[in-house]
Amino acid sequence: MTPLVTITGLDKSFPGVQALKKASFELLPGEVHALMGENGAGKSTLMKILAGIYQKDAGTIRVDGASVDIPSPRAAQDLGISIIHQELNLMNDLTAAQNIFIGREPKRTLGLMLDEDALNRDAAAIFARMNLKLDPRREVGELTVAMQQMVEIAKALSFRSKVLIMDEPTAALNNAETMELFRIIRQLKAEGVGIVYISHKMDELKEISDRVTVMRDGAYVGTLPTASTTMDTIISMMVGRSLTETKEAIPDSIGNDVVLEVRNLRRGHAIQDVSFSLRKGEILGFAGLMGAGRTEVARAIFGADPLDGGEIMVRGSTVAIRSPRDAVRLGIGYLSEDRKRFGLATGMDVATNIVMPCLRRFLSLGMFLKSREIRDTARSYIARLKIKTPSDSQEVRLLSGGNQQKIVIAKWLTRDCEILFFDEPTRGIDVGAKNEIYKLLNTLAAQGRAIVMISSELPEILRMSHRIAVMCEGRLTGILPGEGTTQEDIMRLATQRHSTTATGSTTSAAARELTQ
Amino acid sequence: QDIYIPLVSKGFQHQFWQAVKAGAEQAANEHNVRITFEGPDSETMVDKQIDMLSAALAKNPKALGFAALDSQAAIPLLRKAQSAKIPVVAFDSGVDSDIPVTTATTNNIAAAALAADKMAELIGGEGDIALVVHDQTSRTGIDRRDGFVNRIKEKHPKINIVSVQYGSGDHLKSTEITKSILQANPKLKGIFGANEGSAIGVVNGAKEMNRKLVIIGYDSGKQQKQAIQDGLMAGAITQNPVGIGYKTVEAAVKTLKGEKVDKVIDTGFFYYDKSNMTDPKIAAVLYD
Amino acid sequence: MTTIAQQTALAAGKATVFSPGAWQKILAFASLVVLMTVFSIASENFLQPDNIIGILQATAVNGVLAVAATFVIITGGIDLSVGTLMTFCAVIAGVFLTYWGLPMPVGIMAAIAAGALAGSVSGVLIAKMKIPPFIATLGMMMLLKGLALVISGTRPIYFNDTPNFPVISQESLIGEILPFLPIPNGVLILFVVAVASSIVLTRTALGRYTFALGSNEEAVRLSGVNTDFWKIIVYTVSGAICGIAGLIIASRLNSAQPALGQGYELDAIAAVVIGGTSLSGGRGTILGTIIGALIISVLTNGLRILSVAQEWQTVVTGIIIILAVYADILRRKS
Amino acid sequence: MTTIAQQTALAAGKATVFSPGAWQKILAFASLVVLMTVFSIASENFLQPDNIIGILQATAVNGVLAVAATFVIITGGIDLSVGTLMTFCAVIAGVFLTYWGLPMPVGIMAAIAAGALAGSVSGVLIAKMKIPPFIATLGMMMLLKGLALVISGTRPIYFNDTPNFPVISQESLIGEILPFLPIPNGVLILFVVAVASSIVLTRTALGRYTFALGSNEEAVRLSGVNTDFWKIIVYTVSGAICGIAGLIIASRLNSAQPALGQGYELDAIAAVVIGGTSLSGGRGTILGTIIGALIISVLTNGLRILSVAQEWQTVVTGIIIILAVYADILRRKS
Ligand SMILES: Nc1ncnc2c1ncn2[C@@H]1O[C@H](COP(=O)(O)OP(=O)(O)OP(=O)(O)O)[C@@H](O)[C@H]1O
Ligand SMILES: Nc1ncnc2c1ncn2[C@@H]1O[C@H](COP(=O)(O)OP(=O)(O)OP(=O)(O)O)[C@@H](O)[C@H]1O
Ligand SMILES: [Mg+2]
Ligand SMILES: [Mg+2]
Repeated sequence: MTPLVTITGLDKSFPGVQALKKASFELLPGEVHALMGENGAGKSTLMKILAGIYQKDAGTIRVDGASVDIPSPRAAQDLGISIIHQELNLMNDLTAAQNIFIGREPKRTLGLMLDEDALNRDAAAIFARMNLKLDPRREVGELTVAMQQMVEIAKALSFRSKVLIMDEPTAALNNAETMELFRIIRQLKAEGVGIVYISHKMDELKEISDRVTVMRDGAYVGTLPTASTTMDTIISMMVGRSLTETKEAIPDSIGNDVVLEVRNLRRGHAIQDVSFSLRKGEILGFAGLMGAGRTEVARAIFGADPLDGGEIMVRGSTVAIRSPRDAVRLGIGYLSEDRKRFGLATGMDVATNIVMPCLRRFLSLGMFLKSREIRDTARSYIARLKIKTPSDSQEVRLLSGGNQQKIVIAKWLTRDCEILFFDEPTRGIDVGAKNEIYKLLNTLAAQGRAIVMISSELPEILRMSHRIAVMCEGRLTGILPGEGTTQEDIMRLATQRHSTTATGSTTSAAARELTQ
Repeated sequence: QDIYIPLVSKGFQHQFWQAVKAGAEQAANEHNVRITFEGPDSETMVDKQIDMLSAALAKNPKALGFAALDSQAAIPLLRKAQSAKIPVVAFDSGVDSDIPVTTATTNNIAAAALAADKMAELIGGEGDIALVVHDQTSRTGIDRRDGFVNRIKEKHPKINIVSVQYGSGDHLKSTEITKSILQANPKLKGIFGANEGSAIGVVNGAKEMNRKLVIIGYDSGKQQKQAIQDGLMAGAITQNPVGIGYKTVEAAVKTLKGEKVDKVIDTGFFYYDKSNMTDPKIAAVLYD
Repeated sequence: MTTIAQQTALAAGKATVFSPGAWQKILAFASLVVLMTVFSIASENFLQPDNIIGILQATAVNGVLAVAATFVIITGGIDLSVGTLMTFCAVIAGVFLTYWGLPMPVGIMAAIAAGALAGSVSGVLIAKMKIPPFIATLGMMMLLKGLALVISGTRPIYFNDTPNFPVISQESLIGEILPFLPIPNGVLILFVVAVASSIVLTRTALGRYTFALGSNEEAVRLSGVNTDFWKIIVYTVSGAICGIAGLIIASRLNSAQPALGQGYELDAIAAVVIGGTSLSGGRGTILGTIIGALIISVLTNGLRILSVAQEWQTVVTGIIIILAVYADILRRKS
Repeated sequence: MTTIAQQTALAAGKATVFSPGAWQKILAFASLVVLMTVFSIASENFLQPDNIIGILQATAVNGVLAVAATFVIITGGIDLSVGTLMTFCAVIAGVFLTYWGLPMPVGIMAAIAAGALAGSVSGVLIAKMKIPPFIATLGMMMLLKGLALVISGTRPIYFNDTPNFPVISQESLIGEILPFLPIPNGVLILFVVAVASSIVLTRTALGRYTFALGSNEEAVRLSGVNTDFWKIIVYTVSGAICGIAGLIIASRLNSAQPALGQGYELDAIAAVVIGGTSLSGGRGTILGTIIGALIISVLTNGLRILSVAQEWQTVVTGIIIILAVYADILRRKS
């Protein structure tokens, strides 16, 4: 069988970084080939070269055995290669359907007028194939990150390519959508499409991939069949050593002071009567399906969005939080799930971003920046979180996705808040770094910080949480203990729909599918 | 030997200034000197004119022609010219200083007053009139407005000035202004347009509103002459822009030759209408 | 679920030219209605048919220029050259008709072609040479201003040899058919240009790419669309529309005035932004732009009719423009 | 690895005011050097000390306005009111000094305070009322233009009762100490304003927030920063700097000219953009702005010195501005 794609000896450097060093890769028809590596290993860069977005410095790319040049995204499309980007690349002001078919709009009337009906019909058909409930006429800017990701996937599917590159497609997705995606992947695979699958969620590998290629520092490490390889082997190939995963014993924090208490929080449909409390030294996991309202709750408490009603008490006294500034002053920090939009000034350098929430601390005479201290602080976090960057003055937009995420974390660590909301903190972060972040969270909790961790990865929730709050359709449907809770327990609460009043069978079916 | 005389004027694009330029060029040809002619885009740009004057002085001119937008602002540079022994000839409106050897000018105030008298005569000494002026703050704008308004107040008490509006000499803007004035004043008898663009705007506005009224313009130009010919405009004041330009250069050349020139060269102004337009004396001071 | 229905209604409103959604939008521009009401009460002369037609006619030039600017602004660009480009095209018409004595249709085509050409030059500077739109069009503004003066010999060009020329904007085709509605042709042209542009923006590929470019150019490029090409087309179309504005103003003044035009870009851009189009690109409507242009004309006309002193006119205009936009922001919030 | 060293050097250059990196940057603006060389060769009058001082003096007002606009543009905003605000402040100085006969320092403080106040009003409109900067400052431009006329009674106010007033921009403090360097005080003020602004932008919290607002305002807000407050401060500082420009121009003309000012915003913004500051915010330098302002002055002056016909001056200026920016784009690419 001729490989669909063969890449050999690919080099690529950016100012200050050699992203790829003699990288190679091979993709067969009808296979799902996982591409693994730490953050900044060069996975996205390799795939962007294949998709015509970057130009290679050296090396060869063969498609169907013939050596090719891929000077533009169009050229890649013509070769039958399409890509789902790691970072969302959508036109927010356009509708979902318009985004999917941009550049390939169906026409009518002498080929002049757009056929909007056909456009929406075609998009609806793709959504139907994906079992996705989404009006193709919705403006993309109004959708949640997860929905936007689904639109990206729909767009890639619409090309009907023979090579489909998926760069962390599930980073923003929940189990339900992930399962749906896998179903589609299997279908495509059966049609002979070759799929490159990049992910940092290790458990997905076993489930979906046939072979794994591991990269480290821009170079090729090896290719192995997934079925016959253990996770530990892959991880040690990635990070150059083996990692041990252990769930730490849950500390007894029942006697600790309550630092944050929320009562009857309300806002429209998104938040309905949410009450919970958070203790010193506790990690409270927030689980739920996509759109359950976890982000909304966090943003509302943080003062980013206005509230209709409810009471927030910090350290026992009722407080009015009208803006993020009020929240930060009360010692509350919030790491957004959408780093590009809400987390980072991507055009500014690493150091500036890291000290942004506490610039005040780095001022002399209340005005002048203490640049040396800023740089020292930034460097200490770069070292501590192993952020891969040429220097602290590199612009954040030039870093790999995972490293950008680490900068958001560093930002709030410098601020040293007593109450921290982590919204999908490990989104797009590699296994090694994930472990580091878990350790960090545990250390923070041990130091007496109170942490809310919103996550869509159930294993992560189960591993980290001292208690688990579950949301569904804007309501808090229950709080479970960290010890002894199973994925099924969580899913039961997460699907306790108000509207459909849980007709037992559908709920449990959904739960079964979601937990696998 | 090359004698270079820059003229720094108040404007450049308007037909009035183009006519001044033409006169200056004519004199330059006759006396075999080289001139340049420059002016800012609008008569409010006092500092831009100062920069032009400064650049003109940097070119080591033999003499200088200058129409000041604000005479005070230019005094330091004029002093510099004086100490470099560069004679300065003021033109259009004068420079309030004894530095210029002479001033080639017409009296805008008296000219506008003549327009006021003509207006009074044509509307029968009473009724509502209005003014469309090109600029609220520039010397020419103020002089023409005040010359007209004061004369009406002094000599024609039964005439009521209902509105004075400013249109930057922009034809289109002046048209719209005229239309709103006419709309607001159904009994309006006459409008004075204080420069070419304003006058044409008044004619256009009256035409578009289909209103008969006495229009008195200022300056000339093809369209204004046509309007007078067609009876749309009663008449207009003209200065002698070509003469101003000509006399400015001529005075500069004379001074350079050591000849004495009068302190003021009055280039005069005229009221022209259908009856005297073809009079050679008048035709000579009109431009297209 | 109700929200999806609402969304659909909204999307539908956006996609059609004068659907009920669009009418709702007109009403939504309360500022215009409020302004007109206030002026009608303050002066009986305001609501006269003559004056309303005068206001419409005064909107024609700025309206067409604003439509041209809308295209560019939706792509996230800006066009400072609309005013002087208009003048340049008027001068070109003058050269063809008066200096060379060619027939009127040739002059009209020449003016529009000159506009398209100049627009495409801006487009190439911006798309290919990556010069920021502000600078590229600032340069073009100066270039065209100078060229208009050079070509015309710094003299107005009159259209006396083309007796039909004033018909373009002054006479009334509608008035001939419906004598009680003597809307001048200039206004008719504005209407046609607006409707055509609205269709282009909402129903054609060009329109789609115009919005897409302003929304996320990189994403469009990564989708395999030739963004440079479409950007050039947008500027070309915008330039051609400026050519139409040049014809309207030349016909109205029965002359090409080479010195006029600078400063008109600000009014045009203001109309676009008052009409709700965002300067950062990606959203905007022609209907909004027209309403923006009308707000400016009504305001100017009303204050003049009330004989407010000119310096106060400026003050009041500044305040009302801010209030009008603020009212719109409040409305959209609620 | 060498590239990393370069990166660091560059970053260091960014952070210091006149470090070697900065000098490198001046040289990098080849356009200015090329322009000056060409003009020096073309005319012996160009490089005369008097003319160079004339160029610097012509840069003073636009340079200070451009510095004011730089602050706002780095936040991703735009300020159309700089020119009329300058005039407004000049008129305020006139009222204090001539109409009320107060001592000169009071007049100076009043002008700067008036600028800061007007700037803060723009800031509030933009930050609190969420009015787009284009509209807010367009409204302010008109408002201030009208107010300047109203307050002054549409007449220039002369400073004849304040004999020292011309000292502000005309005489030369440097020339008194170093007689061979008679740089007028206006230019000295520009230098001081530029250095101070550069320090504010690169070394203070205000500067950091200015850049951050332009880079991603929402992310800054979610970092707990009071973005509204800082935005208002930026506009206030910008307004105060316009007040300084007002004093320079009033002193140069020894009068407050109430009708002057409109159109100056375009020159100021052009200087900023030519200097490499992006209109979409987040990046820019004061040094670039000053070089941009110098390019404009040198070009204007050089073409005048060469006695190029005025209509052609406009054409050439347009072309060279585009080329200068293009050269800079090419340089940065390589
Ligand atoms: N445009 C760019 N300019 C400069 N450096 C870049 C650019 N794009 C990527 N890099 C650098 O190249 C390296 C590889 O980045 P890449 O995005 O390919 O990593 P990745 O393996 O996809 O990581 P992640 O898992 O975090 O997404 C990183 O060090 C990154 O900082
Ligand atoms: N920008 C937005 N515009 C409109 N609706 C929104 C927006 N953001 C969220 N929503 C809606 O608010 C509800 C809660 O969404 P939220 O993002 O808080 O969910 P979540 O539990 O954090 O899920 P996830 O982050 O996994 O998608 C959903 O119904 C979602 O559609
Ligand atoms: Mg990546
Ligand atoms: Mg969320």
